[in-house]
Amino acid sequence: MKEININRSKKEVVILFAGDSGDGIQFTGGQFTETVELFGNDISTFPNFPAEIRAPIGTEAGVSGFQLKFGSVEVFTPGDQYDVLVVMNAAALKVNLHNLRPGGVIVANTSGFDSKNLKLAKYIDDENPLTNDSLENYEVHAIDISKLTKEALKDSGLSVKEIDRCKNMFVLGFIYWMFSQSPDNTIKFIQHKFKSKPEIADANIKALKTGYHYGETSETFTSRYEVKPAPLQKGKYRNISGNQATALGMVAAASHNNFELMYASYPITPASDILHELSKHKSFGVKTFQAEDEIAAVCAAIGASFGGSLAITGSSGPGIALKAEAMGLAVMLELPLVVVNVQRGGPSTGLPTKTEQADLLQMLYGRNGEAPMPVFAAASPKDCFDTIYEACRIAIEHMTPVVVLSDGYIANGAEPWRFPTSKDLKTITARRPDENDFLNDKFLPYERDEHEVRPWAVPGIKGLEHRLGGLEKELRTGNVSYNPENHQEMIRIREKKVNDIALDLPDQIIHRGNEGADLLVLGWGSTFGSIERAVKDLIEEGVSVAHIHLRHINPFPKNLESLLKSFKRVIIPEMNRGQLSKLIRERFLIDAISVNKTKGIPFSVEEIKQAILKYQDHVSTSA
Amino acid sequence: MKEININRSKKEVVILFAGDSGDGIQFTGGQFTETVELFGNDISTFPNFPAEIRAPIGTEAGVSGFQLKFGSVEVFTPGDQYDVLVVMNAAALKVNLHNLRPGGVIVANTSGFDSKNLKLAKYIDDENPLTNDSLENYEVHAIDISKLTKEALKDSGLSVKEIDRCKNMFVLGFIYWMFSQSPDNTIKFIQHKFKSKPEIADANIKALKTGYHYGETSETFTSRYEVKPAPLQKGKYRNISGNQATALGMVAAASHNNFELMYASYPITPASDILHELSKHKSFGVKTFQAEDEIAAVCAAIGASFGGSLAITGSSGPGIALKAEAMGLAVMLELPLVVVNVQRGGPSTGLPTKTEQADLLQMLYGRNGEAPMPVFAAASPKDCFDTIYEACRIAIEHMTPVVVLSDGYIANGAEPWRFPTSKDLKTITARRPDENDFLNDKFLPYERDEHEVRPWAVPGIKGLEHRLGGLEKELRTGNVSYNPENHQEMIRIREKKVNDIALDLPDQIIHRGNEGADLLVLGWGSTFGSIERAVKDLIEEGVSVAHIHLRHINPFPKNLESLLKSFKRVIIPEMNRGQLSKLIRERFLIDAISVNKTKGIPFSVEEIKQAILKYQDHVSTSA
Amino acid sequence: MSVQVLNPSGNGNPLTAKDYATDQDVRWCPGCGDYSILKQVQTVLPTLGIPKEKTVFVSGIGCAARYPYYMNTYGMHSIHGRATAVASGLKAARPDLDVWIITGDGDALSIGGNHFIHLLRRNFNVNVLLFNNEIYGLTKGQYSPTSPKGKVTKSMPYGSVDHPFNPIALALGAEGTFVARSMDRDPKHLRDMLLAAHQHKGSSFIDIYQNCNVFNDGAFGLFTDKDTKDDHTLFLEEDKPLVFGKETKGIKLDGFKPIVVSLEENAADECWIHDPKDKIKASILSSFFEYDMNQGALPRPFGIFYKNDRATYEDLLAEQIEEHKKKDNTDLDKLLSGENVWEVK
Amino acid sequence: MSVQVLNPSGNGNPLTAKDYATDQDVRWCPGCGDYSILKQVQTVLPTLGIPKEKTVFVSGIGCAARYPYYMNTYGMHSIHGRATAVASGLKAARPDLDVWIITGDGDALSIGGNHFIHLLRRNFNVNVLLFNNEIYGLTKGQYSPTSPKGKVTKSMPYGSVDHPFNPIALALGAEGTFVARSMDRDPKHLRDMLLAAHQHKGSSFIDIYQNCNVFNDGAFGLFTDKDTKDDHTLFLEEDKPLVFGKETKGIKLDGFKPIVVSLEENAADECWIHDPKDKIKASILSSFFEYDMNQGALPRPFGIFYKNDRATYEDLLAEQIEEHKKKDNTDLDKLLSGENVWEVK
Ligand SMILES: Cc1ncc(C[n+]2csc(CCOP(=O)(O)OP(=O)(O)O)c2C)c(N)n1
Ligand SMILES: Cc1ncc(C[n+]2csc(CCOP(=O)(O)OP(=O)(O)O)c2C)c(N)n1
Ligand code: SF4
Ligand code: SF4
Ligand SMILES: [Mg+2]
Ligand SMILES: [Mg+2]
Repeated sequence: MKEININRSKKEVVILFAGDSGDGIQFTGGQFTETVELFGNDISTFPNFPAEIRAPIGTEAGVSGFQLKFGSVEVFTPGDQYDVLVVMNAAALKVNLHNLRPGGVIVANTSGFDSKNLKLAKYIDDENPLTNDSLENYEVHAIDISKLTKEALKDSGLSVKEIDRCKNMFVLGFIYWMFSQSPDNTIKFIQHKFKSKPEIADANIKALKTGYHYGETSETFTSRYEVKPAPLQKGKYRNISGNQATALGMVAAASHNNFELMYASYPITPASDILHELSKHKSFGVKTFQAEDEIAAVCAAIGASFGGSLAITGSSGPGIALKAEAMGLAVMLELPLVVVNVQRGGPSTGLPTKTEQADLLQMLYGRNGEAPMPVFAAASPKDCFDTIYEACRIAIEHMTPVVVLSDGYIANGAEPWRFPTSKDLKTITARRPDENDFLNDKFLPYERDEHEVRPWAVPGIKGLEHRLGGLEKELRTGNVSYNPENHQEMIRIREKKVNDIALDLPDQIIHRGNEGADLLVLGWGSTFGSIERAVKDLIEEGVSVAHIHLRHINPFPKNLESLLKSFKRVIIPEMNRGQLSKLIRERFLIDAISVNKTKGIPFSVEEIKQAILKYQDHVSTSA
Repeated sequence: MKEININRSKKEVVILFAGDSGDGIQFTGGQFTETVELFGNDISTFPNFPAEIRAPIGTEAGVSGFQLKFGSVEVFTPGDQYDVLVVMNAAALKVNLHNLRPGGVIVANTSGFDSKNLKLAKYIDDENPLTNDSLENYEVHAIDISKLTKEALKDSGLSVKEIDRCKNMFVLGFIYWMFSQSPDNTIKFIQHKFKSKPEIADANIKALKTGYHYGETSETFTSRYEVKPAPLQKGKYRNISGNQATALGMVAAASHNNFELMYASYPITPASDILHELSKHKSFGVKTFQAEDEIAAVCAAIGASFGGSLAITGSSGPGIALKAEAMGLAVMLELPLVVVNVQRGGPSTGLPTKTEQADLLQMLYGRNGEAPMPVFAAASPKDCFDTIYEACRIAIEHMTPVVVLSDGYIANGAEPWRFPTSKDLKTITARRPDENDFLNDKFLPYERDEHEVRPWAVPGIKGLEHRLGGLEKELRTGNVSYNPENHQEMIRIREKKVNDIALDLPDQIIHRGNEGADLLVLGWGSTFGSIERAVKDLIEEGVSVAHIHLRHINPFPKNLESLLKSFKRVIIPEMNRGQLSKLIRERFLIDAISVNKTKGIPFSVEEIKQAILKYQDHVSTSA
Repeated sequence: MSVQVLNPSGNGNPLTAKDYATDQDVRWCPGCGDYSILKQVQTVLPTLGIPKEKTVFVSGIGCAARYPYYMNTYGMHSIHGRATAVASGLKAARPDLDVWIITGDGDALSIGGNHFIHLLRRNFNVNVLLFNNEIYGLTKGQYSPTSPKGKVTKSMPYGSVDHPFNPIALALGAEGTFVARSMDRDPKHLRDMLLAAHQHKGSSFIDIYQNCNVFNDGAFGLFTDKDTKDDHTLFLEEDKPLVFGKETKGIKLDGFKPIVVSLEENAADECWIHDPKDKIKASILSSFFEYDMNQGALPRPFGIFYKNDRATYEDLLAEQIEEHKKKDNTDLDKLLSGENVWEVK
Repeated sequence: MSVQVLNPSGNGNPLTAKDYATDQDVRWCPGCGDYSILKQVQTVLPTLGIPKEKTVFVSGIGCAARYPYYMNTYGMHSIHGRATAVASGLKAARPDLDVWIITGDGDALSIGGNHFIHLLRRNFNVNVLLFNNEIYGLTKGQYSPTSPKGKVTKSMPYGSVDHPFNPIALALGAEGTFVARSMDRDPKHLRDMLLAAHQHKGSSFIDIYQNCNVFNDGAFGLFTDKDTKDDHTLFLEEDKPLVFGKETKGIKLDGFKPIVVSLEENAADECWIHDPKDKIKASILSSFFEYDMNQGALPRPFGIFYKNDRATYEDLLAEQIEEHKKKDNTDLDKLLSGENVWEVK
């Protein structure tokens, strides 16, 4: 047997598993993720589904992908370019090759490159890229995976179709071998999953081992890698996606603080999984309401909030647009409500399965009249948990609707999460009516505390009967009032109430780098990973740059202005045409520079680096 | 008969007619308006209805008012303070007295001040303000109008109720006398209106004349005024309200350019009158569609636009919020559409019968994704005509949805209008498909001209069959495209298309004052009159101030930046919390100062003057 | 219904209609039919044995929708057309509350049509009072989805071209489980209907004819004017024959076609006997609407057209939750950790 | 309908189904029932004598709603639930066009329920094809308003608690003038229904059972599987008796209650004879839905439940305009000047 060296120099590896939607790609990626997590790598993952439910097999439209980066260092994004590209058919190669780094490894299933598949993938003249010179800059491992799997399982007693479904396990075994990972975790998983179908379990395990052994025994391979565990913070970890984290954050906020949770929603990509996740947790008393549309969903949530529940509604851009009128009502009613927007490519129906950050101004301003709402944004999959938890706290403690922004990238992406225990969770305390909220024995539903928070009086309690509504309300009593002075004062109060929330939120931190650096990269939302990584690398290279990432966009953190003004120059990368940028320029009159990308895909680390270097250059030459 | 001097020194007079909703106040005001218009005064009027349909008679909530200012000079607003306050009952006095200038005239119907009315108006201890000293700073004419009218008509054969209804004519006659106006126009009008009921006509005319003669013969009066005709531009005039002008502008745009007009709307205050007005003009082929809600309305308009109509939808804030999603669709489809928002007090249901300008950012940003739309705003009732006409032109010639902002103040307010003839109207030319819009005989619905305008291909034409939709479209073909580069390019194009409209619009003018003045008052929408008047007065007093008023808020006029930067300081009065101000600050990094009022009522000239003087002071002391 | 039947006033004195009135001035036009409906509800509520604080009125926007401000219970004046949606969420969250929805013909059937039909199919245990004046009152007189075709209003000055909804037929088509009609001018009948609606467990819908004396005065004159009402109204009572016209006339079915017969020639008990459980007969009754004067007019039925029992949404949801609370994980820490945990030491 | 019947291809050659296909790849899942519906429409259209350029397909959002992209006519893929509203405006503006609405059970009955019922009452002359797969396909498998209660889906993993709509009953309750049902798996029947819908002047609604083989495979198996379909489907034909089960069984009415009778013991012509003009009978047919296996199952009717003529909205509107064009001012300058002009000289 040939001697194979194990290369231990790699700190990070990016792999893309790609194939047809039916090829079990998501499962394969998920298993690999679990294994390296258990091993102790840091990891970031991003699944990429086709836009169609089930596009024709073998076509470019039908390609499904699972991208992951794992490393012995902190991992911030699923990676810009792949080190390893695993393709189950020709279309998968065609669609993804451009992102493979020069010299990268291709693992290809040759039976996915027969003439039928080549035609479906629209290769010119059906020419096979595996056999011409087009891939000479890469390290290509063309393996007839289908055939080898068939061979291995010929005595399994399974049907041809069933056997073919095992080929992803062959690939997984092979990749485990390549990265010096043990297949044991997956074997355990398979045994558990197919408990009742032992012949299927056996076949899958056999395919897995065959793939693993193929690496060991085959003569073709020269490189094998080992990526050491990352020095992660001590503690217990699990893997979590953004939508899952969002759902769990809601359950935690409700369950830990004895509120009933009501999530009212109408399905929409990429927000639906929040509804799906929550609907499983009936045992926590979670009520989910699949409404007839988004308007009904937000209104039902308002009704539930009036009834005393922690009420949340979620959607994506087009659905959020429909909620605008009712969100204005919630502002007027001053009831707790959380509105989650998992953003996707727009405008209109746009690119439903792609990501974007172009709904920020919609969330701030997309309502009639002066209707201020706090707006928070999650920075990564696991950050969704903290962000939604905090949003629930602010909604309840400040009696206000709150917006939480996520997007398709972090909603579907996943990463290891050092999950909290219930003891780590902040307590959320509603402002209940007290004796100061009465005048001559009459309850004053719009009496306020020093931060303008009114009491939450829930039906069922005697003596607190009161009426809410969307017409302008009289100070303190909440009765209808057409009085001009009263209206002006109420507008002022609603504004101050939201602004005062800044006092209940932490100061803004600098995520990386130092105050006073030449250049600040200011970000929000899902650009966190790319910016963090780019800034980290460039600081290491000696560039004077820093990274601040905003969770709190309305109100801004109290210390933001002074922080911002300490930098020579501010650039703001956003997956939109410069929305946060507008807010910063307007508020602080800083000539912040907007760096835009609106391609439905996240910024690469490289793109952020280039932007930094470009503007850093300006600063140094102008200095 | 006592000699009465006619005072000819008054250049402007403000009158408020006020009484119960059933007192014929609007009619009285309308007749006075017509008469002084015919006489040659300039005038501005504003009706003020109670919030309830028909609040209890005699109560404050039931007071209806008609305010007007007429003058021998150019009149910009209905006035801040009344010179003359006509009140038919106690509640009308109670509600309106605070706005009567010191020394002003009160004409009161004493039978509206009996104990029942005093109680309903909640006068403390039912004390009659006409008989105690509380009005000693005013010139009070307490007349038992009801009784005098009854007397005059006792032989008319009319019922008591019918006779009582004539008392507004007595008042009108009296006020005609007071301002040296002839009652002839009203007499003609009455004769025409009650053609079929001569006894009613006679009674009204008699009451009118009695009121007029009462002025002449009664001993009580010392002052009589004559306000000379204003040196208005030569030409033919009519009176017009904002909503009427908006409706007529639509009919003109359609009819003059051979489009079919389709107005789809759902009733809402204060926009409904546009629907009402248009629904009368069936003879112009106008199709109105009272939809089941605002979503259906905008969607029906989009359907009609696809079908080749000039399609318009209108609403007010809450209804506009509901249209957001479909407006995004219109952006994607690139079809002509005009969306009119007659703003009212918000947020939520807010103050439906009051005015505000707080939907500006909603119109700019209240949609998911990057969905730019041109936004125009009308400055006065008559300006609604030009603004909507221009919006229709831009929508059609640039294939884009366009927003027009009006508000409750100008929608219901009226002024004389030197109306255009059809010859004065600009021609509107649609970009129809031509031979350059084909590729290999296939029609390219998203082929563009140099300003990114695509062709408007209307169903029914052979060879132009094509499909539109809300998913991102491929360049030129308009097919669905998930391609990242294509998406970014389409976003860029949609933005440029809107920005390029600036090239098709006039440069911004300075309405009053000169470039380079110390202070610029920058306004938009219905604040025009107050600002114009305040700036005019202060320039005459030697203050270095100028007025620029924006109709085009997106895109901004090409020369706006250079204009703005010529002033030492910019203040922006708005009936909101600083929305245009945000846009100006962000775009030009100018430290523009926002002057806010959010009381549901317009700025007074005085308030604008004070703001000017305050900031002018800053400029001069800091200079 | 899981409403707790407590001593409502809490101190031994029964509540009265007055206890349900607020200190706010009622601001409907003098003479408006809304006053009577307000009064009947205030009269009925104290008899239900539901504590005042457990009662909630939810409305949309319109003249009618001002209603909650006049009820000294919990209440919400929401946004146009959405009262049914707000109430759905409230009732799902709080099955213990007694929830009443106040809506107008525009509010419920124009902008709110979708939530209305979905509420009925889901069968939340709430009561929907539709103040049907066949006009938009609050916005000053446009036609509504119940205005008859040809109706002249501000928004169609030459007459509407919209064929109206038949609210009863729509509610039946939308799987409503309690469908009734009443009117402002018959206080006793209205009170009976309110009571029956409240007793029904599920979504109870009452189409209440209400006179808007400002913008649509006399729309229901045929059914309320002394001269005409006897011949044009038919009061449905369970197990009773369909008779009207001061018991001079009755309704029989000729196949599926209802015909008017004289009770001089026919015995009352040969007439159609009302069975509110029969949905098909309810359909026929709902279609009396379509027989106009020219086609051998039929009287307008008032009362309970249809009523049947079906599980409510909130009960089914609560049951599911109870069931899973018993058998699934209820430990938050377990939920947070999930199934696949690893530890970094 | 004022559609011009021209020689559709304009050059003497009749159009074929192929002329109606676009160059876009059809992207439904392999095996999806949508393919069959697409094909039947493409087969029927060339026979209608309507020029291709006068035909417009308008859809909302959903798998079904991708439809217009595959039809080489004018078309619009609008937004979720609003196709009916878009089509209303289009048809009001352009009565000359032949307008087809493509929608799904979520699109038409969930988010779009309101526009759907208003379209029917207004009776625009359009054809509504509801691709009813009793599931949300595009968003990957949540239950829809036509999913049966208890249905297990991603959004209700322990079973839905929503009572579903009966689309036929809802359409009847909403004043629909043409209400029919068909299915993807019976091409001939579907073509017949498409033709009949097109011929009907007014809003024609076809509830088309469509198999979503990915998220709800076999939902209509009872009506399409060889073994069961004969006993569970009933094809309605005008003036023909209701017979099924390979002519072994028939339906009779026992009062208002439909019962199944054996044709060995009963003559076919003693069975209920189908009369699509009878709305009450249509109601009874629509309620066959409710008789489940346990209650003496009734077969599911396919065909035209109800059909009647009523003026269309667009015609009434156009008439009003024509009338006023004849008698009122049509001079723009007169309109601009109004009645009260004064001159400043
Ligand atoms: C979103 C929205 N659209 C429109 C309106 C305006 N509006 C208020 S009430 C109403 C209709 C009222 O009619 P109805 O529901 O019959 O109630 P009524 O006033 O007759 O009691 C309308 C159109 C609104 N408030 N909000
Ligand atoms: C405003 C809005 N809400 C939600 C969605 C997401 N969405 C797209 S299609 C769909 C439902 C599809 O179901 P159906 O109409 O039955 O069509 P099918 O896919 O089954 O053909 C939903 C919820 C959307 N596109 N827009
Ligand atoms: S407008 Fe009509 S419905 Fe409204 S309060 Fe007045 S009378 Fe009643
Ligand atoms: S998901 Fe279902 S309805 Fe959609 S294309 Fe696939 S099979 Fe057809
Ligand atoms: Mg009404
Ligand atoms: Mg479906």
